[in-house]
Amino acid sequence: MIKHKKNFKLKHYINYIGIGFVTILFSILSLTGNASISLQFLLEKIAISIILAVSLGLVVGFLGELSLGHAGFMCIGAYIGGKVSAMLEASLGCGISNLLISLIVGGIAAGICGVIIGLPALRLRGDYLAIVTLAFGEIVKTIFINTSAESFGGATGLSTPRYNREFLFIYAFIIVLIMLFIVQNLIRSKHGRAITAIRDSEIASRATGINVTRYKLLVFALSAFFAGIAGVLFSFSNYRVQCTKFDYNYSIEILVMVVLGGMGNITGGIISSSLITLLQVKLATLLSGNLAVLQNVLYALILVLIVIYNNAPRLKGFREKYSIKVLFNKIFKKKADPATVRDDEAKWDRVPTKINVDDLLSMDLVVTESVAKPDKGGEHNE
Amino acid sequence: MIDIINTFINGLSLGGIYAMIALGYTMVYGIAKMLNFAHGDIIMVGGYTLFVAIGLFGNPILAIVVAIILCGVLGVLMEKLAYKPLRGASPLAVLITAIGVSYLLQSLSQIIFGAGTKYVNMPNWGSITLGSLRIQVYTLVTLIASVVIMVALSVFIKYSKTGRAMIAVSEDRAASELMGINVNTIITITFLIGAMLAAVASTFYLLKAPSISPTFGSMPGIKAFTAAVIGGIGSIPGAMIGGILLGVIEVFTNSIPAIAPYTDAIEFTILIIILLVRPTGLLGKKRREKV
Amino acid sequence: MKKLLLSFMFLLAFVACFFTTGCGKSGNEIVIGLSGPLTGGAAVYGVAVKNSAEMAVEEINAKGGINGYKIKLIALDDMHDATKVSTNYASLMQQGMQVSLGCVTTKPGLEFSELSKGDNVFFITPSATNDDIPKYANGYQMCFADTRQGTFSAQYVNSNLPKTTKIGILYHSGDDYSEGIYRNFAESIDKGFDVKVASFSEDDPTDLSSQVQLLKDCDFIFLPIYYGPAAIFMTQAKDIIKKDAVYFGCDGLDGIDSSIEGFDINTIPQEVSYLSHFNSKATSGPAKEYIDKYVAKYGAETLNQFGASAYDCIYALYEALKQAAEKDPSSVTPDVAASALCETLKGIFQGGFTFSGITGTNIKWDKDGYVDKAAVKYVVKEKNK
Amino acid sequence: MNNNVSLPVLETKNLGVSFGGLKACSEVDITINKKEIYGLIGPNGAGKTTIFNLITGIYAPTTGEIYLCGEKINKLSQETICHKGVARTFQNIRLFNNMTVIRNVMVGLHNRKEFKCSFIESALRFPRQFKVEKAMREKAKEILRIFGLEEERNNLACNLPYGMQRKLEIARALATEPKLLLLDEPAAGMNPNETMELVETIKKIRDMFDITILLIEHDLKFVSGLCDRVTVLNFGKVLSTGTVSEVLNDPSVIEAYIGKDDE
Repeated sequence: MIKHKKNFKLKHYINYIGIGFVTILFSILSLTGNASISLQFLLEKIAISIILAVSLGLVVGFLGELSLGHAGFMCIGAYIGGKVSAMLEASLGCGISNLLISLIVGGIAAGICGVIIGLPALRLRGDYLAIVTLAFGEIVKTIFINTSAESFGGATGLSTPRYNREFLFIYAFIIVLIMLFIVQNLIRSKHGRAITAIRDSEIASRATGINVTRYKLLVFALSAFFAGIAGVLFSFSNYRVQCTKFDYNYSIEILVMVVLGGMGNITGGIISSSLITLLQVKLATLLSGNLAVLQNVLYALILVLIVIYNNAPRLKGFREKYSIKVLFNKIFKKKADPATVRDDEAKWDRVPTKINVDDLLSMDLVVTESVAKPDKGGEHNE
Repeated sequence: MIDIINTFINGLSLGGIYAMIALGYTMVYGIAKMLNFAHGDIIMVGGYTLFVAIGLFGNPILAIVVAIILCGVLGVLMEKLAYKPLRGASPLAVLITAIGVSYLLQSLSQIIFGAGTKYVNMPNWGSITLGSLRIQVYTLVTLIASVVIMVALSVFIKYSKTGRAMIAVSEDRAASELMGINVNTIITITFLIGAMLAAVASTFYLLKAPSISPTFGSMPGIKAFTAAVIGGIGSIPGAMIGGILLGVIEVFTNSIPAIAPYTDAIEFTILIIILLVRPTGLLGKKRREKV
Repeated sequence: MKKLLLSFMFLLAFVACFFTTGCGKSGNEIVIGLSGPLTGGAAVYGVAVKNSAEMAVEEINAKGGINGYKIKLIALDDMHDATKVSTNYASLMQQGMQVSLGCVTTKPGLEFSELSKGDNVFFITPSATNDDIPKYANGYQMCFADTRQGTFSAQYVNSNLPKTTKIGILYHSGDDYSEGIYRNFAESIDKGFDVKVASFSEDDPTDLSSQVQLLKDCDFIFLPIYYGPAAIFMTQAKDIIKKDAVYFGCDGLDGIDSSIEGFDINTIPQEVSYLSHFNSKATSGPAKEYIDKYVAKYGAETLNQFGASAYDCIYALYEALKQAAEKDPSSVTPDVAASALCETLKGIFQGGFTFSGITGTNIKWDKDGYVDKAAVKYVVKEKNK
Repeated sequence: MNNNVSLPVLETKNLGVSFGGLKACSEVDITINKKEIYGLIGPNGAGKTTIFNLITGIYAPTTGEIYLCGEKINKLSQETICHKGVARTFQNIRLFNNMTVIRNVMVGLHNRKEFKCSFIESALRFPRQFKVEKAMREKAKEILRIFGLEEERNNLACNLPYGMQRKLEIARALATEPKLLLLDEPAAGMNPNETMELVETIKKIRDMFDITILLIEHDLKFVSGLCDRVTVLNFGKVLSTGTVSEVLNDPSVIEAYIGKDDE
């Protein structure tokens, strides 16, 4: 890898550096006994959110399919992984080996379900797929809630061992790093290119020889696998896995993180998932007593305002004048030329956020028959 | 046998309500090209309005009218304030805003009305007996009213100028704009109708089970969305069929104790099966991408 | 660009958050922590508990507090979501929680009982009824545990009803409280009864007509559910279920006549009764005083046994701490660690401590932390003649 | 021209497809030999694009067979047909708009044997990943150079002018190493200069890559300057086949196509 050193760009490694810095900083704080419990809990949650947001980002941002059932995969991971860890607790205790085995089993179980839910994705698009994923999540939830108390705990949830909180968040962040390594390399490679090509035009990618079936299943499986991993971490960070948590509202919450971070933008996903988690925890712990009702109002208002500010076509001029990027460029005297994406290699982790309206949410391609339609710019016969 | 008929009638009336909400979803979807996740919460607002209005006026009919108007206004306001600024932006951005609006409505209603359940004193019409068959009057009313509303809506869309403009906008927004249709007005009208239908649905809900809480609308919202998709989202007769199908299935699974806890799972499994067989729903247009 | 913008906005919020958390433990108050659903679907229970606890704390502070120290109650919102408990708990600990009311609802409560075990924080929950809540030595319940409610109800049925009675049960599947009671009830009633079971799975059911159809021939209908769904069931069943049937519930049914604004129990022709520790229609005694105070302060809408139980929890803690302070004043101060206070309180609760409040008199706790008090059958409404 | 005795690159026999009751095309027999540039002309709605869709596997034919170098391909998936050596462009351009020019071409290179790199190797960043990536980039630049697009390689595809987008689409198709290249109205929307340039480019790539080309075009000047043979379609049926001048003198063609041409 030495020969690539000349191409070293900070941008390539910003995610690793950021997460790595956070991990090391807080690990030191925690191991020297300076991290408060709430900080440790918060970091666990943030790590889980990051894994969820990045893995859902694979499906929504890179493959361009809308999934509203991500919590369902997490649920499977949490239950299967939690069950495994509970069974292993007697022989292995709640240590690193237990954690690893549970992570792998839970992740694979969720990954298999990812393939199963990826199958309809081959036939369905847009909202139809969205509702199937939503339905999948609800089905998983209903099945687990009705299990017997001995198998998966039923209504009161599955009792799982909790990992030592001083270490769990460190492992969680290491998993985040591993996941980023895999996801970013994949997206950067020819396979990632194929996936984004499918998003941009499925028909053209088929015609170019891309095996769309394979890649769709792959992305669904990988995304579900990581969601399952997040679920297993969740089971280790709670004493009980209760499936009421994994309803469609939670899936939507993950989707919010992905969308606010910018579709197909891994760094954005990491930032928005951390900040949303932080915001929620802070709102819940700060607004005690009678003020608690305000937290949802605040959260909802922040959400709506950010989305409108970031996306409203009318505010475009304003955004271009006053956004932080412009400010940043002014300070560092960088030229910003939106037409040219300079240095293709540097942009591997970020594909533009605009996904065609019809590709993602609707299927407007009303076609009567396959006969040719009037030429674009050609001669006009009749 | 009598039980089965009874259950079936109950299912039809629940289905009628689902259909009415699904109509709102499907129209907004077809015309504004967005999933209005806050639609379920309009039902909730309608419920609270009825609660307040019945308390104020005592007259249920007047209260229903007030609720319909208020929900219509809310629908339009929602569209103007939260969705219109995003016209032309990515539909996912609009989806997120809709979710935000939904949270906002829920928490505002908790602030205003408190967390507790409210009970709306809807008129009780009792039941009628046909042989050994006993049917609640509200069931019949719901059934008949929903059929009437659906027919009226279909006629409106098919024959009125506005209705045809709606079809045009849903087929091709840019082209209809060029043809002189005011797309903004059409979208506003769509939201108005959708919200008013939600208010009607809320009335029927309350006739059935007269209690409301801030989260009252979320599950019916999701169920109606499911119904709209089963029928083929964007299709008005599809929403009706989807709604009624879902209602009947729900009531039947609930009436068999062994599978009742799995009601949601069964409904959603049926949805998945239907979509796998017919990828665009029962009555959705089969679309082939043009190459 | 978007992400930077976004991060900027969030960072502002973030920084603001950190500035305001800096408060930590302030001054000389004994801190009682509580986590409950103050928003969302289960908010009515959390709000009732928070209001009542607040009311009790204010009264105690007006009387001069405990051992000369005022009490401070911190109630955080967990939205009935167990995953929010860990951060809430940590935040409470940071704010100096010394003793706790635990969680209002069971699901978060289970998480709370595990978390508090590590730090040995004493808690007495007003309303988390699951049997596992007082699993560890530091956990106590003021309400009846699920199994007990189920068996009490079954005993009542076994000893009071003729074997020819057709029994119906409507429970909320997927809800730990309802399922817990239902299972114990179903196991404990005599085999001779003809039992029909119906269930619903939504938290806020909107239509129970098929369940009504299923249970329409029953004479005695057991409703181990909360009053919200129960009111819907009763309304829908009004003309279908026999007029002389009996609806019988557990403490969740308490509030059916008072807490639903607009609902008139007298429009229901059947008899409605429940087994509980608190009667929200009490016409005399301390319960009546509590009801009057509560209604005057917060309105009747959130008046239910959850609140009453929370009110008693605070007073029980007050009495216990007072006893402890009499023995050793230095053991009850704002500086005492939660763990030390827990040992003190455990000593008192296990040492023959009895308490009389609005949810019962001579309340005792057994060695497992389960409450021992009388369950009384309250008839909310007699059947129409 | 027909002195090559080896198998024809493309042969369709009695090819037809109907949608519902509508016959989009029927009884189409076309034979294209190696290194031929073959034109498909006909009025709008004649079924030209439908034939492209049939060859590339987007539609399954109702009747008839398609052979590619003697191998039957009409039951295969689009991807497999592409792997067998058929690449195409689209009438309404379908580029990967959110990707840069060079990446569009690199997607075309995806399935080439020399750029094989498994999923695991990519995800875990094995050395081969870098080697392959670099080689792909070089190869893509090489292809872009032929079309004069090398300078634009880091632009987003959607930001290119129309003519360049058409060229890029051809470049992407070429990158898949096809035996047969299908061009759907490659000159549509181009000015006369660009069109002449395109004629040269197409001839150049035919010789350079040793491929056979089948194209749809309306511009008869373009067709006569480029195509060795043409087939005229009308209402989904073959009217006439032969060299351009032969076909243009066919009375049925004059009546059906040229006679109605408003130009």
